[in-house]
Amino acid sequence: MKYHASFDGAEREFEFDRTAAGLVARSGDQAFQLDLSLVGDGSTFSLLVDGKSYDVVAAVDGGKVTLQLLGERFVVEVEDERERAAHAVAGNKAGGKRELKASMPGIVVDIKVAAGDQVVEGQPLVVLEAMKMQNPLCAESDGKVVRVACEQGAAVTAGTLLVELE
Amino acid sequence: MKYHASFDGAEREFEFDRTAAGLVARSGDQAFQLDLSLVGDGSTFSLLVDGKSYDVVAAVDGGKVTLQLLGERFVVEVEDERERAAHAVAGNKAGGKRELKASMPGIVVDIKVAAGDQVVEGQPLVVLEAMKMQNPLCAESDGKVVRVACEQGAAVTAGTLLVELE
Amino acid sequence: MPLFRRLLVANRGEIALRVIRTAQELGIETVAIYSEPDRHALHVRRADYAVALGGEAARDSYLDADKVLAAAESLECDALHPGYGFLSENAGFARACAERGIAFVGPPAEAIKSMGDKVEARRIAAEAGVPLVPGLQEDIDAQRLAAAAAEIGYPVMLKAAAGGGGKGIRIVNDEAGLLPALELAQAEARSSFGDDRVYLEKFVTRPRHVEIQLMADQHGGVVYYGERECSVQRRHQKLVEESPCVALTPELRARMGEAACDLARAVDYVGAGTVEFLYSEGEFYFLEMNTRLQVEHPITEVRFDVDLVEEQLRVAAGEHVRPPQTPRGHAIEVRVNAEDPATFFPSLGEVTRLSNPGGAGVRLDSALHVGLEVTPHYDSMLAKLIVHAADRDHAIARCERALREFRIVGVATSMPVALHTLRSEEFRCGDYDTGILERIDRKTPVERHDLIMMAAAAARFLANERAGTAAGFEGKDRRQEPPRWAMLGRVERVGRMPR
Amino acid sequence: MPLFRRLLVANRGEIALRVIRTAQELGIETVAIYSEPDRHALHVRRADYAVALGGEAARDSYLDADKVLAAAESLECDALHPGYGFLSENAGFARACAERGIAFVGPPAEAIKSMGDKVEARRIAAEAGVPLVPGLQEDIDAQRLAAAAAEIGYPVMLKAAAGGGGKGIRIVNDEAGLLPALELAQAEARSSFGDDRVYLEKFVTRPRHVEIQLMADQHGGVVYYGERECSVQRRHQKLVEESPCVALTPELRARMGEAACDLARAVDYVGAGTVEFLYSEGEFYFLEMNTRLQVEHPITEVRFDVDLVEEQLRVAAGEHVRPPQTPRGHAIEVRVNAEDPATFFPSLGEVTRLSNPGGAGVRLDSALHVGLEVTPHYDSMLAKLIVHAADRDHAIARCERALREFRIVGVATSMPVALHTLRSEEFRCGDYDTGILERIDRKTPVERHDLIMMAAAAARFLANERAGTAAGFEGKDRRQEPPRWAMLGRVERVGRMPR
Repeated sequence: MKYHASFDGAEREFEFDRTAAGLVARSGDQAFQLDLSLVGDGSTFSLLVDGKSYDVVAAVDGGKVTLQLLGERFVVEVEDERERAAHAVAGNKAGGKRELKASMPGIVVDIKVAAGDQVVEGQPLVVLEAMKMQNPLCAESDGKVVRVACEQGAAVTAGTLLVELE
Repeated sequence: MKYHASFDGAEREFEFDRTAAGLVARSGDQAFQLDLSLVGDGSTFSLLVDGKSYDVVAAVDGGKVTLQLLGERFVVEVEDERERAAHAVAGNKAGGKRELKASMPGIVVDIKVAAGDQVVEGQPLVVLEAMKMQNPLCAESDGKVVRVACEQGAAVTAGTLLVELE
Repeated sequence: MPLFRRLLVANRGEIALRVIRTAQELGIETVAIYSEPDRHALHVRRADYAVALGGEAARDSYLDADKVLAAAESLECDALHPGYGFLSENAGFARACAERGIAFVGPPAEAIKSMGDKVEARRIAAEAGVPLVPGLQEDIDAQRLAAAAAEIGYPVMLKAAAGGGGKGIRIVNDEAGLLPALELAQAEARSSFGDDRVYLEKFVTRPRHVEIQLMADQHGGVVYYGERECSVQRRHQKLVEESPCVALTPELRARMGEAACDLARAVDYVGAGTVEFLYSEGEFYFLEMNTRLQVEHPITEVRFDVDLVEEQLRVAAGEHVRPPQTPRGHAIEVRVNAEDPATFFPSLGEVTRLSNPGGAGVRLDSALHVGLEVTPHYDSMLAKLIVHAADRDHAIARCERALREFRIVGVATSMPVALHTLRSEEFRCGDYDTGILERIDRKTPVERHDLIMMAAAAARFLANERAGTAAGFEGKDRRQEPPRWAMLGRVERVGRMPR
Repeated sequence: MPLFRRLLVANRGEIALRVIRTAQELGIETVAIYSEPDRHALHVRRADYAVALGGEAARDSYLDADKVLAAAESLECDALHPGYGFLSENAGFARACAERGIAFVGPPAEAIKSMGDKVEARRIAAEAGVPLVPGLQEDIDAQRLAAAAAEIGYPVMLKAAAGGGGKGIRIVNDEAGLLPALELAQAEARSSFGDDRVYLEKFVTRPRHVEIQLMADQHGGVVYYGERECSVQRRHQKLVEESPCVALTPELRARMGEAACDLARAVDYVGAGTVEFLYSEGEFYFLEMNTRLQVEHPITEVRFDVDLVEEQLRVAAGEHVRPPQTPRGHAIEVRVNAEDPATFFPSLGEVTRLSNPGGAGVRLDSALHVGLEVTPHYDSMLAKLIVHAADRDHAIARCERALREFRIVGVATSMPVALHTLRSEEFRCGDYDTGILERIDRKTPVERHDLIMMAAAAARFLANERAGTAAGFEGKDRRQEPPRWAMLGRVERVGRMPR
């Protein structure tokens, strides 16, 4: 099984082989000698790559892998061959409407756009207050506001539709 | 359901009632107002008794409850009504042969008795070495050695029969 | 004889636990209070007594003075520690405690009130001879403004009196720009706030946030325990603090410390307090006084070998302050907040695994436990990591090491941001200011990409192996454990064969 | 420039992690070695590199000098830290390191050899003027014996030269008993050991075990860091250590320290070493010298604000010793062993939950992690809890507090024994000796019975509620979680609704 990983604009494909000499990871024309072992706590594994040691905490949620590694946190998309094939087909059908949803429970303290506005990627659309902090929610790409689905002062739960875009 | 607890020679019976005012524990003519709540880690519960707070780690293995409480460790036998009734019947049938088994994996470094010996409670029968320590295994009650089932120098696993008594 | 018989700890989270620990060590009984979501919280489980307040939001629980006072009275507490936040700087609450004969472990109500009013605080500070940011607050006209600006020296700032949060501020670099800027600032202030009053203040370049920790007793004694540097901030939220501040000379430190003590004496202060200063280019200016224990107090404790909560309790019980010991080494604190380190959004969820840092020079003040639900009701701070070492370089290295060891699974945390700060050249060289966090490069270096993606692919590979029945299966499948283990934790196996 | 480029840590468990931590803080790359059961061990996961040794038992892994040296050479290590135990006091191994150009972080082979031979060590100590337990070792006859006993003072002991472990010892209270006892002792020694040689030694009443920590450099410099009191022992296994020792005066402490340094100089010692003494009634007597880091070294570190592993690395790299700082406060260490606190049997199993102690003045040196399998292959020590406070009373209270906080689920530990010790009147007053553990009452007070039994009954009540579908169900049933969580830990939920 091949795994296709993408992170921060970079992409790699990995294939793992358990051989008599141990586990080998191949990526392009590179090969790494691995020793991979789950710790009994169920969320940590020890990774030895050509003798270098890494203590990895991983949470796998479908194709999204969240890592804790070297004190940092990385979210990496990883698809296996089958998922990649399935997504390639589905991807061609996508496009059109997009939605801004509340990424956390909170109170809508400011709405910065109205229906019909043109917005650019990164532009703040709604400000949500949670845990004493004001959190601007921004457009993920350029587009046009179709509908504002929330009111100022409203308490919303995570996942509530706030703004429809196209 | 009533629970019969015994510890260190003492015995108590407890009955728990969930009422509108909360949980009440009754023992003899005493009643305690309890607030009992499992922590999400699955092994700890918070116990409030008439406002006093206790942080309890408990492991329940059948009728044996091992507690960590106030920095100490207590092993308490707790039977519910049904178990108590069942054991009362079974108890009448007990008696006869007894066995000394290895309580841990280790090496038999000394055998202190031979077949036919009379032994008294607490008398060391076999010495087992484990983790650099010599651990004497003692008779649980007075009796007579029927058979020594192990050899000096033998490596044994936990549960291996060492001495048969009657 | 303990200092008090029974102490109500009017707070939650790490600071409640912090206070409980010292109180118990001093033989003082502790009473926790808790809101509904906090039934399992560590401060409830570790206190000797616990009283339910009901309610979820802070205003229905920890901020409800009547409920808190009722709890203190019902358990006959003779003292109350407010921690920080919540009711800690509420003068009325301090007075209510005193009226009920409960020793409030904090300053007298009058001192809280004086320092809580920012205008009043500035006035008292000025009278006490504490330096303020030079400026002209009143009777602004063009001539007076020009004279004042010339005296202060450019650049200067024009600020809207009714403003706040950075709005209505104009920076002026020379005299030619002054009058045009005044007109614009007044117009802006009028349209923004309906109030065209503006004032002049020196533009403090590259300011550092430096604060003095002091302790005062009921007999007029005041001591201070050096300073803390708190310039690593995001939206006025401190993230990394250190002590000492590398910018101070012993002479400056002494002047700041004396100024802080003078201010405390001016308001008949009692207890622990912190005087915050802006520091820039050899000068310091009074910002405000916090009339309570500060979140970052432990970096002072580890350097001075002092337990500030113990000192608080001692002076609350009428004892004299004790002279601080000579400080040793360098200390750093990292606040661990439940937030996504990339977006800074709050991260909610349940803590499912926890692996604490340890070893030499590492202290963890935390109320984290497996099973903790991080909810939006309260502050997002989960823990404070404090390190202490012989010098600053070693403290930085130790802090990095401890951050790598500290693993929290279930919620994202701000720890990676702290790590980036510690690794930045600006922080390492020590010449930084309150803008440092915005300047730090937090991009992942390209040479790490291979490792990161391989580790992620390996995680999916392992998960797939684990899910299937493939050969080469590693680790143990918890789902196949005998159900009796699942009852209430695993039984301790004494002397059985390890599986 | 770091002191070394790459350090092989030739050990496992907490001490391997201890060394790795300091090395990383000093910018030295670390290499772990591991046996088969230790594949997941923290020292493997935290080191920069890891090399498999294969084997399970110590002799097939950590004690196999050839394997360890091969690992060091394969990764081109320029230094090796042996920790304690295993190969740390093996003179041949130290020599083999030196021959390969690997700096052995410990004394020269000759010093290890001299101090490892107990007869030779006594001889060198006597020559160096270090007090020994007074006695008569050679040329025993009735007359010489009587003269020697009179000089030493009664009571005295007659010991079989070939004896050990307390066998063949007779105590004599006065001169009248001496000759009859000699005859009996000789007869006993002959029948027990086939060797009738006996020797005379002073009977040291109520002995305390007190030891001096020293550090020596390659240039003849030797410093010492006060003493540690290690009298809380069971079968010569230390359980609770403290520093300072309450029995010593400053004058005695200085004499012991100087004696220890004299011994170090006599064998051209380099590195960290500990000289153990018996102390009784104002006198101290040389026992032995341990030529390595001691398990209990952290209580010295927290008082002297020193990192002894750093100092070891410095002197191994050729630096001079640095003068110790003035010690502060009081420190206590508790060893946490995997053993049943009632029977002292080893407790094996898997650590399934862990809750670490924290807060002010608490240090944990441990290689514990959830999922750790405690096996019979190695030492049973799981962790060391170290506390530091301003004075002894506060340190005892802090240690009790931390012991209550520290929760290990899956294996039984010796922590309750330490807690009983700390609570005992004998320990609290400070007037104790090496017999203290046998005298301590570890019975559960009757007034606790109700609480203990109620908590146990409540645990079964909760387990029953949880197992059934009864109303009033509390807590969450992990078995009903969606299976995807179970894959590799729970997903961090950023900004989702808490359940």
